[in-house]
Amino acid sequence: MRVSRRHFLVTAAAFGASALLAACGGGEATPTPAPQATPTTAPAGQQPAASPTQGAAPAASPTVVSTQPTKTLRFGCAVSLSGPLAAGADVTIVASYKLWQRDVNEAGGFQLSDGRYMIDIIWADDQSNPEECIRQTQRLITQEKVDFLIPPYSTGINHAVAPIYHQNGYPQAAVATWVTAEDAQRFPYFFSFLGNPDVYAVDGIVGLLKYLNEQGKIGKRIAMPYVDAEFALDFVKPLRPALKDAGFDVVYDQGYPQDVSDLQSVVTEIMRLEPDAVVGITYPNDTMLYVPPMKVLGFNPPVLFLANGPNYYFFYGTYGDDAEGVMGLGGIDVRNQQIVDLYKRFAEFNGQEADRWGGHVYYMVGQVIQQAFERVGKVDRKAIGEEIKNGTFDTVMGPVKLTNNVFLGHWLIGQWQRQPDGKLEYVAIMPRDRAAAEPLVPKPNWKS
Amino acid sequence: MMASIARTAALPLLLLLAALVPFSNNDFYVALGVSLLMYATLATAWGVFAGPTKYISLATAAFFGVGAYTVGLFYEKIPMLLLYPLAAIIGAVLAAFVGLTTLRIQGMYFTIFTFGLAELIRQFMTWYQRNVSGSVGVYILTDISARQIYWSLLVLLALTLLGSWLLSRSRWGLALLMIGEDELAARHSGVRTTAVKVIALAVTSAVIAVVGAIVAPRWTYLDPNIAFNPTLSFMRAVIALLGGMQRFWGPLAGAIPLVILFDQLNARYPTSYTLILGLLFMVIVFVLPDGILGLLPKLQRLRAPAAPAVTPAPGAGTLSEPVTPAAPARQASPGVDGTSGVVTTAPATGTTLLAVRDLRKTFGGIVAVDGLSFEIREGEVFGIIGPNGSGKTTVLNLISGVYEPDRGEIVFLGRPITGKPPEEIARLGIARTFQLVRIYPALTCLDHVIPAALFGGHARTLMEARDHAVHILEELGMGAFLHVPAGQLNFIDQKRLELARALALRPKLLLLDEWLAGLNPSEMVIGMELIESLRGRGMTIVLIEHLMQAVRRLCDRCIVMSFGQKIAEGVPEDVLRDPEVVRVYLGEADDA
Amino acid sequence: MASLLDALVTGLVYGGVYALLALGLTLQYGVARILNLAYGDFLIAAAVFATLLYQHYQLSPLVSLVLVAPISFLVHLLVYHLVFVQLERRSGSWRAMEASSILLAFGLSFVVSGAMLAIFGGKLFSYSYLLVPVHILGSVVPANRLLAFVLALVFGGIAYLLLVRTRIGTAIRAIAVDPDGAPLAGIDVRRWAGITFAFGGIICAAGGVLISMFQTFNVPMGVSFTLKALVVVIMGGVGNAVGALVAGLILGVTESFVARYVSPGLTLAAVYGLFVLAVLTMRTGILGRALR
Amino acid sequence: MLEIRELTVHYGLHEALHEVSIAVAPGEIVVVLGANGAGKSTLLKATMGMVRPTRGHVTLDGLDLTSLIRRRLTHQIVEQGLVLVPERGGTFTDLTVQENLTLGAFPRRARAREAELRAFALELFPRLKERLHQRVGTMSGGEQRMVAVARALLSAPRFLLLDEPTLGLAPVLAKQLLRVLPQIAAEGIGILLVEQNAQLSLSVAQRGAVLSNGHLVHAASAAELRDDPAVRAAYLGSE
Repeated sequence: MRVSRRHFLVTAAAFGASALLAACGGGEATPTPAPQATPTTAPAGQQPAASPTQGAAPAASPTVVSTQPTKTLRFGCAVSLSGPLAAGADVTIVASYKLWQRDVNEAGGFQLSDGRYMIDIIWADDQSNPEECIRQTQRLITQEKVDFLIPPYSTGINHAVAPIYHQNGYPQAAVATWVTAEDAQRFPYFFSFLGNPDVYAVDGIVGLLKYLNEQGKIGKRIAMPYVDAEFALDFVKPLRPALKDAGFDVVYDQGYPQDVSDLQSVVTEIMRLEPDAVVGITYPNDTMLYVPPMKVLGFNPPVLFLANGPNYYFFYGTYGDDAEGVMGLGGIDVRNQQIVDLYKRFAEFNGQEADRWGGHVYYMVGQVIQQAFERVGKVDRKAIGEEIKNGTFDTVMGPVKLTNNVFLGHWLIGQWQRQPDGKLEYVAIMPRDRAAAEPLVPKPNWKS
Repeated sequence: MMASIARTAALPLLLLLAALVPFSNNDFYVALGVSLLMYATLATAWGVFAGPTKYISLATAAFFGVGAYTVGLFYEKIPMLLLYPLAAIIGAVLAAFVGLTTLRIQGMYFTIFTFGLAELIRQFMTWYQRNVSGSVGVYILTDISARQIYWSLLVLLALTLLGSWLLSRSRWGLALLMIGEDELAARHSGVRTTAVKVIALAVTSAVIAVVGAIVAPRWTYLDPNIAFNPTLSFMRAVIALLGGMQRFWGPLAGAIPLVILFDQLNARYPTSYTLILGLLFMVIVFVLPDGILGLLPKLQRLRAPAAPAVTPAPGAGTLSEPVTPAAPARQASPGVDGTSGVVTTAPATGTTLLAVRDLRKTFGGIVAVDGLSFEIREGEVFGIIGPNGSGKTTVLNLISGVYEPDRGEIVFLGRPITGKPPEEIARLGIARTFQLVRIYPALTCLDHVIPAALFGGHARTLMEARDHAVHILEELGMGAFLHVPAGQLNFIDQKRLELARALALRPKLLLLDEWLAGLNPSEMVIGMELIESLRGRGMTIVLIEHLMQAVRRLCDRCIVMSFGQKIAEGVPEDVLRDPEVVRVYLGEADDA
Repeated sequence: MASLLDALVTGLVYGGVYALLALGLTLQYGVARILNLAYGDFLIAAAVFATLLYQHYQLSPLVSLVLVAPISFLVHLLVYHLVFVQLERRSGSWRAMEASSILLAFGLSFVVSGAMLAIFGGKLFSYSYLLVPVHILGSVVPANRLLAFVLALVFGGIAYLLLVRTRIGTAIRAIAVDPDGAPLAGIDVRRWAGITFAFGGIICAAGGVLISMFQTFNVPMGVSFTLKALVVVIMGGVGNAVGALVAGLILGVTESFVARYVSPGLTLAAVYGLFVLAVLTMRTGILGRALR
Repeated sequence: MLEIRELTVHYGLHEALHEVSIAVAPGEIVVVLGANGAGKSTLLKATMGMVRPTRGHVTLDGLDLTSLIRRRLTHQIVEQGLVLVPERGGTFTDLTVQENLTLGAFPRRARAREAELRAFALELFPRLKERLHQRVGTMSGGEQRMVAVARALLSAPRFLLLDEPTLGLAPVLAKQLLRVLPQIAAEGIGILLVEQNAQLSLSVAQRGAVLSNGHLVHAASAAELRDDPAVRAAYLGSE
């Protein structure tokens, strides 16, 4: 007994430490990379499009929870409520769909052919782990028998569950992932409403730099630090040649680890190179690490673009007026009253401001789903998938239609700019034809 | 007997039942089964190594990730069936490398170290992959179904369990247990601890890598955060621990209820899941400190027959009935029994068995042994005496290979053994006991002696070693305690057990480090008679003692040490009269 | 040359965070003998506290620092007596409880982070305070990082002086050496180990408040802070305040040099590599096990 | 007067100590003999509240310590003046001799006499004087034992409990150590000594007792015990 306890100690110690590992390994939220190869995941002999559910009941009627006039449609969502991906999932999927659920229910729910249906969402935590998500998704399908699924967060997990969605005949209307042409071919109802990285890199970033260069506002020297994550590398791959083709000179091209804790050394090196534009391909965590050393060292490049990070409201919340002129992905059209209202509602409902890249997109997907349901009139997931694939929907972003399972009508780049009310807002500046404002270049000096 | 048959049959039956799950046609059960099997296999593999050795590795994620990446990088070029062995080999090679560099670190340091190592591998892999291929993620697009993965895992689990079961009955299992209980004592029993540990780690890591390889296609997409997810290292440790790590059934007993519990909790309370889990966990620690199987102490170890109730051992000195030493040991006449492992050469031939020349050893500036030389002749009992801290035990540790001398030479049977590791020296025929008894309270007497018989290189099979061990224990009068856990023995019997373990090596030289210390006078008589009987059979013995009556009675010659140096040498009567010895060691007239 | 000095100075200052992180844990683990796996979660709790006060009441984190220290002290004292002492009572000895205490601390970590997760979810917290350049030896560093560095030195100094120069400090070190033997010297182990644990809690909370000034964080990140601290603690020698300080600063300098002269992509690999190397070569940490 | 009355200790179902009663007067040395496992250490540990007795009482100069013992408040028992030097222990190996002595005077009641007791202890063990700044862990076994006894003395004990102080010591050191005991007793400190070395310990003690399987089977003056044939056979060796 005595000895076994002593040894147990070591064991326990170890185990305890392992516990720590639970969350730490993951790194940051991963909203993306693009697939390449294509064999199908469906078991041989099973028709890709045919799903057990559909086969059995092509027009399965919605779950009727009570005999009272209110009927309920059950949505399931297995998403990262804990673990490293929780930060990203929380402010986007969780917050947006909760708002959407409330709005829909307050407006009387979905109008299907046999009446109105309230929306219920059954949440599950995938703990930022694909295996867990697969199991939770399968539980939602077979045990909870949900009517529809809301896809999870991150490229990795979305791709892990794609075969499950597909085999069970559930359309996967995802946002936080890329969907390639191969994906779309293999999984006909796997959609991405986020766009694709080439468009952001080439039309967005390079387009903006060319535009500014043509106006004579910046020179040709570009510094491109990036975070070692698949999401960032998906941008870097098309960006590097595109910058070269456009005649830009990439003077700094280095990656750093995801869980880096400071960037003063990187910023010092970039400052020494005196670039005209700093184009950081970043995640939220490291985005936040650029401003302090830049401010402290007094380094204020004419263009400061940090990919994924400035779009979060807490960037403004943290740096206040210093955020002015900082660019990143996404952006909103402040002239569009619907969107402005949406963001206001979001903040009131969730007690926090929405992400200025994805906030309206998740809500828009909700609208797309509702319209697809209502057009089909019943829970026929194949028909709904078909409708999402081909239909055109009227949303907060205007008319929405997918191209090869991908929505491309995004605002690509936003910039914190001062609004008439004196506050800053993250306004869309790219693409130029749909932009809400002129880019503010050179970036104003750091305050104080 | 029935119970044992039931236990033996239970597992194959369970596995068979498990194999039928996919026919339920409920994908959720398959998914739950995959999680269950995955964790059960990982926990079992982990338990095979960590259970007996207590080396808690957190590098699971690294091996798992390596296995997964093997599939991710090569599945288009190499047939799937070849990938599993490939993953196993890569995992094993990596583990062997890790083992060779790290296994000398113990306890918490090893644990945190393996964590650091896993992180290092992840960081480096990420950086390398980005520089080589420009991306860190990999798509794995195969047509392997969940059911196939389920069955593959089931087969792997069955193999792992079978391996674990076979191992626990083999010499390797014994060696691992000994390493966990007391690594140094294991080495002195001739166990090549480094090789055993490295191989065990490599094999279990290979299993982990194969789990990674099997599961990878299920995830379709891999990036370092997924493949090297540290949660995995942690989960399987939790499962094995809560199940009861040192028991064969522990990992299974942990995996089945816990995976289901986690799943149900998650399903019911997705937002307060972590909180509830934490509270539950704290309650479990308070209520079930020894794991789930701690509830069933009788299932403790399948391998060992249940220990008989503690019987007060004979030889416990009580006043009412003064003890007469147990007879059998002393009466076994030398050489009568041909199967006896004890060397039976004629006493004191006078040839040099061990020579120590100009030995010196310092510990950070403190000179423990300085310029020491002496020779031990075959068949004699040689005493080393001296004040505490004079370097006696250091000498023993130098001879038995615990330390390497800074200078000087040790020659055994004409061959230099300086700097050889303890296990090699033990195999050459030098056995020892320890100043403070080093036994494994949970293991039976037989389990203590069998490995020495096995690893000393004399017994070829477990049965042979067992017979030999039984024989020696009986000779030492411990025949009644073969299956008694050593922790239940009284002190003199623990000492006897240590001696039996040393003798099982069939040593040519026996080193006894204060073997008589702590015995009361009547026990000491038994002890001294035992030593005399060994000498009677021609065993050469080195004795470190403080008890002058023992030195006088037993030793043919002795040396006296003071501050690391030899200050006297000769027959005990002369040496103990030496004024210098009296001054530094005995103090006044010896009346002890 | 100038850039070499710059790398050194910024590395040292940024290493202050590592040192501060590790100081509290090394006291709790090395001296109070509790491997507090909930360390990072308590740290996050303090950070959230400071952030909310700053965001809602514009309360300076320096004020929060003063507020949070006694609160954290009390909370840790309470946790110690309500959880760990009960376990010791049941186990019968401090040595026997060590194993279970780690499991318990692990559960506690889940409870603390789970409670925060239920309230705040995974959302990110961030604000910026004291982001003012300070010039030292030709290098420029932000004042908030410098504050963390100075605080690490101050706490490290206090811990060192208390432990080595006072009778109670000696008693606390005796508890670290032999908790079961300490009562024989008339030392009330529960009381003093509890106070040491709670003192570690103060440092933990201070670390949380400081980190909140310059780092974006969320609830699930607690574990990674625990782990980072643990790596530094092991490197510096368990229970060794000065060792934790030195190891923390060394890691900071390593990161800074690797980022500047090798590749920023290898900074963390270098940190873990250094750790692995340190453990392999010096099994008792840079300055050894003892509390000197 | 230290009075132990009918002390009984169980480890699980096993009875380690059965209704043992012993009294020690100030300035008296009492030795307890017995085989390994007879319950000698258990007796001392139970008296200090390090293990919880099932039954029995301990009083110190009329003050009942039983409730402190049952709550295992060892440090408060030390504060009352009952001090134990455990087997092979009693020092903090990572600390210096000086620090160990300082800790000896940790109990509040000992602080007033710290300087006096320190001088007394160093007088008894002059060897420690030269080694005040050495780490105890680096010292030899005999020196460590001296530190342990010296440390206990600095706690200003009224009664000192010693658990096998000579275990593993060279004869010269064992004698040195035990011969210090009468000097300590001369200061009015009562000593309860547990020993394996019967001959040596009976030579310094006034009274002795014999424990066997947890039972006190003999109690007599030291001289009587030395002459008792049964004791001789079991504990004094046959030489």
